[in-house]
Amino acid sequence: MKIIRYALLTLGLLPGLAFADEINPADTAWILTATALVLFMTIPGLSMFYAGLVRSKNVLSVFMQCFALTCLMSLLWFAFGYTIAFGSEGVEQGKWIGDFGNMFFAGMTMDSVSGTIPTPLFAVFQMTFAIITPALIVGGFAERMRFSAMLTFCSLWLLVVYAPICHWVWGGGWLGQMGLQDFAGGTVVHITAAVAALVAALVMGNRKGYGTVAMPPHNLTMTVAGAGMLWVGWFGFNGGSALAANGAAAMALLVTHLSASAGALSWMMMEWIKHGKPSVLGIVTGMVAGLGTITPASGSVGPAAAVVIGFSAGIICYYATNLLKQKLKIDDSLDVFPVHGVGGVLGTLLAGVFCAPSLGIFSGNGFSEGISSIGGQLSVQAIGVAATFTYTAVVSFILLKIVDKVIGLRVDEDDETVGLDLVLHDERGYDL
Amino acid sequence: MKIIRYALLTLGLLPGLAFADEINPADTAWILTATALVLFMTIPGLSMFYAGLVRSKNVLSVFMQCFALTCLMSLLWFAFGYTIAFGSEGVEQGKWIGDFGNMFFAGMTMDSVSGTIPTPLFAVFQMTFAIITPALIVGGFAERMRFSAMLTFCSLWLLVVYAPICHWVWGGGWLGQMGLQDFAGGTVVHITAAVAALVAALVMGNRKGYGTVAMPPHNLTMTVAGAGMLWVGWFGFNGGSALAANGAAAMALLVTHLSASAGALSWMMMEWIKHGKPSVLGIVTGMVAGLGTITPASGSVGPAAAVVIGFSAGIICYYATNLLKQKLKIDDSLDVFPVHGVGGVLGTLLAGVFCAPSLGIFSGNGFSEGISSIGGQLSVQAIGVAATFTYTAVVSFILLKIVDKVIGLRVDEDDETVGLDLVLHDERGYDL
Amino acid sequence: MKIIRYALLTLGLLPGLAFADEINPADTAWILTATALVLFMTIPGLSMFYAGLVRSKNVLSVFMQCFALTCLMSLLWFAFGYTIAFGSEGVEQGKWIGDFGNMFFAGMTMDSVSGTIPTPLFAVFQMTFAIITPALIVGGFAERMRFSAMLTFCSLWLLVVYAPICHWVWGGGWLGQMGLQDFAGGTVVHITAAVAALVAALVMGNRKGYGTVAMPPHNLTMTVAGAGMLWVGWFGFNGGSALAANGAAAMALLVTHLSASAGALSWMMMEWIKHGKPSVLGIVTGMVAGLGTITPASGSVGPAAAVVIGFSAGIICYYATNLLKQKLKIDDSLDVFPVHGVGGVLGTLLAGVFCAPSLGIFSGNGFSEGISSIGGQLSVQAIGVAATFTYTAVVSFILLKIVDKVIGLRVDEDDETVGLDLVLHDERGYDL
Amino acid sequence: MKMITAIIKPFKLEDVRDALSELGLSGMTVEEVKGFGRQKGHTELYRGAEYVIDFLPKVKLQVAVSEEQAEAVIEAIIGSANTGKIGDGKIFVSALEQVIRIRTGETGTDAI
Amino acid sequence: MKMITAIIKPFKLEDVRDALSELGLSGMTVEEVKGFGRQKGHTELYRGAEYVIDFLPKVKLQVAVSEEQAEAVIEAIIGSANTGKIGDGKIFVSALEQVIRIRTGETGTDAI
Amino acid sequence: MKMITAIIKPFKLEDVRDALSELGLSGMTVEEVKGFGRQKGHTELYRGAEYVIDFLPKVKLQVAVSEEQAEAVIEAIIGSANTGKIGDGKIFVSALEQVIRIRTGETGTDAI
Ligand SMILES: Nc1ncnc2c1ncn2[C@@H]1O[C@H](COP(=O)(O)OP(=O)(O)O)[C@@H](O)[C@H]1O
Ligand SMILES: Nc1ncnc2c1ncn2[C@@H]1O[C@H](COP(=O)(O)OP(=O)(O)O)[C@@H](O)[C@H]1O
Ligand SMILES: Nc1ncnc2c1ncn2[C@@H]1O[C@H](COP(=O)(O)OP(=O)(O)O)[C@@H](O)[C@H]1O
Repeated sequence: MKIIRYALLTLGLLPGLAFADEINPADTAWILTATALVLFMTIPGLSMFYAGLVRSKNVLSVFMQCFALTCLMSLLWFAFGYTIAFGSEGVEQGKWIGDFGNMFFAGMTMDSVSGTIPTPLFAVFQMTFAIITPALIVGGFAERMRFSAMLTFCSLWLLVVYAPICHWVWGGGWLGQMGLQDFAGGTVVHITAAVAALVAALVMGNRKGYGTVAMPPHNLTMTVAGAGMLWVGWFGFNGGSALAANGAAAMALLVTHLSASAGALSWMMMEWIKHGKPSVLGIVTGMVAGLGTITPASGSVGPAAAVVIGFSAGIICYYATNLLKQKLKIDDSLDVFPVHGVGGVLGTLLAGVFCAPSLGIFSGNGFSEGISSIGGQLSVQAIGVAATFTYTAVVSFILLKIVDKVIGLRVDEDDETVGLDLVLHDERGYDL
Repeated sequence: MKIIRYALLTLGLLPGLAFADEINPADTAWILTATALVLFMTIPGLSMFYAGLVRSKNVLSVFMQCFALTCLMSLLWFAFGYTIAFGSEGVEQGKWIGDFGNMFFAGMTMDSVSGTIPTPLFAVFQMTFAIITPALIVGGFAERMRFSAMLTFCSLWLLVVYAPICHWVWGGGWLGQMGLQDFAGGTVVHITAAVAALVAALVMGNRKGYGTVAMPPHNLTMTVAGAGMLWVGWFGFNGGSALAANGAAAMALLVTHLSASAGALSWMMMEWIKHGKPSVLGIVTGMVAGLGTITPASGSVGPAAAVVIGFSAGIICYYATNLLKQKLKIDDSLDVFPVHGVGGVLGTLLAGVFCAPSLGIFSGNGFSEGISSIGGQLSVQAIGVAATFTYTAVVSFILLKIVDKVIGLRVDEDDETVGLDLVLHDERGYDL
Repeated sequence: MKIIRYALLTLGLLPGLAFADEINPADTAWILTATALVLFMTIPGLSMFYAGLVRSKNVLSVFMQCFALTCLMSLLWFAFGYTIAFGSEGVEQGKWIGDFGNMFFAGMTMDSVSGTIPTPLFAVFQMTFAIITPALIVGGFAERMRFSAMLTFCSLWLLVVYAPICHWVWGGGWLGQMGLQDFAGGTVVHITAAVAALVAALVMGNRKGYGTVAMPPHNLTMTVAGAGMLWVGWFGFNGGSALAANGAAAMALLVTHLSASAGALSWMMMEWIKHGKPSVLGIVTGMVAGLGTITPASGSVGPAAAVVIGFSAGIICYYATNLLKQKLKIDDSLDVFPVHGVGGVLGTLLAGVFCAPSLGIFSGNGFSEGISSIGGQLSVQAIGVAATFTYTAVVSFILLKIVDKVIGLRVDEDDETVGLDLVLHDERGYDL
Repeated sequence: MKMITAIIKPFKLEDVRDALSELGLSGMTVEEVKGFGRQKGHTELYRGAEYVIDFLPKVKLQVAVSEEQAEAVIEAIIGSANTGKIGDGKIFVSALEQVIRIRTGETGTDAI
Repeated sequence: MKMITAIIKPFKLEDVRDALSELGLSGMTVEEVKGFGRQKGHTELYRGAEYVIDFLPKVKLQVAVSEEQAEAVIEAIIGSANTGKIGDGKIFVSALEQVIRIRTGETGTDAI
Repeated sequence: MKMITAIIKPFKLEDVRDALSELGLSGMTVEEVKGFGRQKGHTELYRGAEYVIDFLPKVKLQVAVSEEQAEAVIEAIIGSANTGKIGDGKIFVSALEQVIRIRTGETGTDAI
């Protein structure tokens, strides 16, 4: 099925050309559900996961950022994003961006079909991906960014970074054509978001007092509840990326679950060894690492490989987090880059290994069309990683600089001390 | 599909007469899911949304009200409500109420079929609507109503207000026959609940200290988490109302999402303009306004119209809230009427406009059978609004007066000061 | 369908022998969803439900236990558990345990089929059951167990208690063959977990200060939010146990909902009568009792019987809880045994009564093959209860004693005073 | 100077503050405390475990005043915090040797 | 009159309260505070960021007593709050010039 | 002995603690309080209901010191808590008749 999907992409058939004029109700039922699950990942999932990690005085600002992004990205996707990424029916899709025939979903009716599901469903399912990707970036600039600057940056970013890259990989563009295996968004989602977060952290600078003042999470119960929601929602993210209710969806869900479990446990193990005690924040962070890492590979690999992928994700992302924080002293406040970025790179590469059909119990679902060796697939995967990483880094940097000039990225020092909730939103999170 | 559905209703076929004797497993799969999603809206969704808005001393009372209503309304629906609303198979349904053949689900087996899904599934899906509607009313009388009075009032209300109106619109009754387009409950759910909440607020009077003492929400993180759950669950509410996994469900889900986004952003915009800062509570309230308003229209309109509907919902409900609170000084404590009531009216009317098939990009899915102009459809919609509004207002008022005489609606002043959690339930929400 | 399922089990066909070589996409869609729902029950559902009930200083330890179990049980299920319970395709399943052909899911590909769904899906759906069962035990030893001891005990327990019993009932083993009706886990899940919790509570002893120091729940809002999630997730648990999107799933969902409602209300009623006030904790506990009790019966009974089952569950579990706490003074800290254990026994027995096809409105779906009377069915049910109860009690006791010798079950007194969050995990739940 | 410390019922805080404002006193420091005393607490019930909770939420209010103001402040607090029911609370008066305003370094009554 | 203020370990509150009750003292006011002192705090680790948390949760208990009772109360607190381990806390004694019961206006030891 | 009580801005706590440590003082007790004073509060808006919140979060810090240390401690607090903006807070000094260390029973300056 994944193979069918890649084939479709390669042929620029999805959804450019509907290859069936009838929907499959069962596939529709599952993607309706998956759409709900992916939205659930962002609100309340991710917003709780993130909000619990900041200080009490900024808790609402994080919720506000995630929530406002959910709304604004949706309307932008509707207006321009979708058509940039996927274009419109019956139009041959180019290498770089989609045609503009579906602005404001103009060409879409209740009866339009994409693959085996209604086009409006495909559009809203993809919309939930266009929501969570910018929302992930929030972790990089938490506790110090101006709300208006945040909205502006993310809006531009959706249209000039996310949507084109989405086209490259899933919309019939050059990376998909080349045979890049990225089932659910290692490049499109995790690398783009994480690189943007890192660049934002560098451009904006560290939070006031970072490294000297303690900034412990204000509510880990919220974070761990959100983590559970992320895990559950991820079933829709990866399982739904099969775009059908079939064995591929089932296998994607299974490998997703196993990788999450393995990532959580290996991170826990690292803390136990290095620090003497395992922590709740550690185990859920390992889970996210496992999930992010399996994402690109979830259509390519089998269960035993998923355990290996998750396990290595937990360890590698653990070291990456410590490196960034302790050595490089970069205030990527909620560790978006070491978890999602490193995980996204790792998973995209490992997909190229474990898709191989002849690794015994570690075998996967095969190479992309025209590729016949791990080396061959790996080099395509590496190109995918390099291209999305570089493009995102450069363009995000430019956008941030522009927004900084025009609006100003950061609140002033005193406001940062008081906290964003009161300063930007005239509200407090708790009045218990 | 919506048209099919209205046709079925018009013919009194749904579920009075099963028109197919075989279930469609894909439709079944989706409605099983949708049922879970709609329950999720009430518990934990709405209960968290509401509970975060009250003062800490009443937080559990709100949870308790939502939870107890969930249970009690379910049993009443099982015993009488369902049959009042939908009657039983093979019986011609009357204009006003259903026949009593399905009391205690007597005529229902595993093999009964309604439309393309099992009858038990149709019954429990509808049950979740019969749960959330009374639960919405809780916002009107929060922080001061006696628990026993609340249970009594809502029980009576379910049977004499909700169930009959449900029959009028969805059970083969007069409004459905007339061609009222109310896909998921603008009249049946939102207008009835909101009018009841307003009447309850007026009959019971304001909370002690209202207008002089500050009554800020005690936990906005809980409210915004609940808001996210409401949004996700609403996909089941509106998408599930297609009663099938098809293009209509997909389009309903898409327009629901767009309207929520637009409503949230326009409310945020209003606050930013009028107050200088956008708030988390504002954006989530706008979301609810957008969702409530699209509800009746979600089977009638296309994506561009949904954005218009959502956008106007955010603005109009914003003004309505300020009017009620600042000018009229009515303590509809959690703003049920200005959000759900005004939104429900607005959406029901706009459904009559944007269902029109010839509005270019704003076109919808067509008028009801026998209607051929916006004017014609609008007058049916207006009758639907007026009838459900008036009936609910009058009967709710009478019920409240009766319950007040027999049990007493309000706790006494000292108890209100101490808080309902301790006084009514011998518990405290937090002991951190 | 249930009958088909029991037949399949009896014949050792599920999933030992695939009886169809094609998947049903609609069934697949529903079980994909159900899998997400059951995971949702544990994280965040159960973990929040439990975590809210302990004292603030132990809140994270409970989350940590539930989360780590989720991960570790998944990997163990993948490695050994699944094959112990269900064996591998094409192998005749024995009475006691499955064959070892599916270790590390070795024999499983994207195209494997079990019944009408992909085998990987069946495996991960069952995995979520293997997660929640040990997680339920956490309530028995909360606030005092060492984390390492907990992981060790639960790992052993999964493999030597849960997996074999799962085989007996669902994997083609002797209890299934005998005709035991346990649709979703009255014996397999609730009795095993609850008995283990009780034994653990007895072996470990009461919490320091139990009975003299007040140990009220630290955050009932968390508990009631988690309760709502449990209810919603339970639709996947029981409804998904039909393994298909059909009338049986629909009926299972409906009876589950009704029993939860009735159980909640009858517990509330008991408190109202005995204590003068109903409580939030009471109503949600009654809900869990209603859900646990209907679980084994959810494929056997009709709606009216479900109300009776739920109603009696609320009352009987209420008395059981008081007995354990007030008379026997056993510190089964979160009342796992009186709710899940008593409920599991009750439900398994009542399934044997209300499956009877000739009880008028209380009729169910019939006896198991070869059984023709309530007496006959009841004796099979009683054997199922007795066998799983006794086996679990004995083996859990032995395992606990071993772990106590090797690792030590309890933290020391001072650490218990400080709280497990700081002592075991170097974290605090709240820093508001 | 005197430090006047009052333990009052939480919902009376607004009234007391207003009463003190009328005296021209705008500065004070407030804490949430738990009070034990003659006023009875309440019972909480959690699944059959009944706990008698003796402590009651109270508000502790501290105002530094000059000697001359002390009497009036005490009167104002009594007048505004009194409900006539048990548990209305207490006022404690103690001597203050020095008051300093951190911002300016002013001392004594100037600093209040 | 004296105001006796004790900083104690939180889990000792029940014992201290019981000890005071035995002296016939039922009134007191309690707050949650954070203590810094010789007792070492703990380390918290959040994704590689290690924080040393020096403050410790303590309970502050205040009892107004008559001169005569003071000594006994101090003894009772020492007796019941002592664990012999570092961090058991302190007792501070200061003079109270006046005590007033808000409900009745009673003053002095009658008001305690 | 003196009890020195300072009401300061919460984010200044670290600085003050460091300043006191430099004087060799490691013990103190800290509470979260709400302050009313000249410093203006803020407005909160909830769905059209605007509330003016006058109280501000402050930290109350108490240190028992010997007579000799008092002056230095006061200086240290002023030096470290001062931002020059309104709302920096106050220091209150009062007499302490006795201090007792619960663990050892030591009294007076030995107990501090
Ligand atoms: N001896 C005392 N020392 C300190 N605080 C006290 C004392 N007695 C009472 N209080 C405080 O005053 C509050 C009210 O006292 P209580 O005896 O309940 O009623 P009343 O103020 O009417 O005498 C208590 O809750 C407690 O906070
Ligand atoms: N000089 C002081 N002023 C005010 N409070 C103090 C002082 N020294 C200690 N404390 C309080 O007493 C508590 C216990 O002190 P610590 O030095 O840890 O142990 P010990 O009581 O055994 O001497 C501290 O946590 C703090 O709350
Ligand atoms: N008379 C007083 N009694 C007790 N506390 C006071 C008094 N006046 C001010 N405070 C406390 O000091 C804090 C700062 O006072 P404020 O008047 O805002 O500024 P400043 O300290 O610059 O004079 C207040 O928030 C309050 O906590």
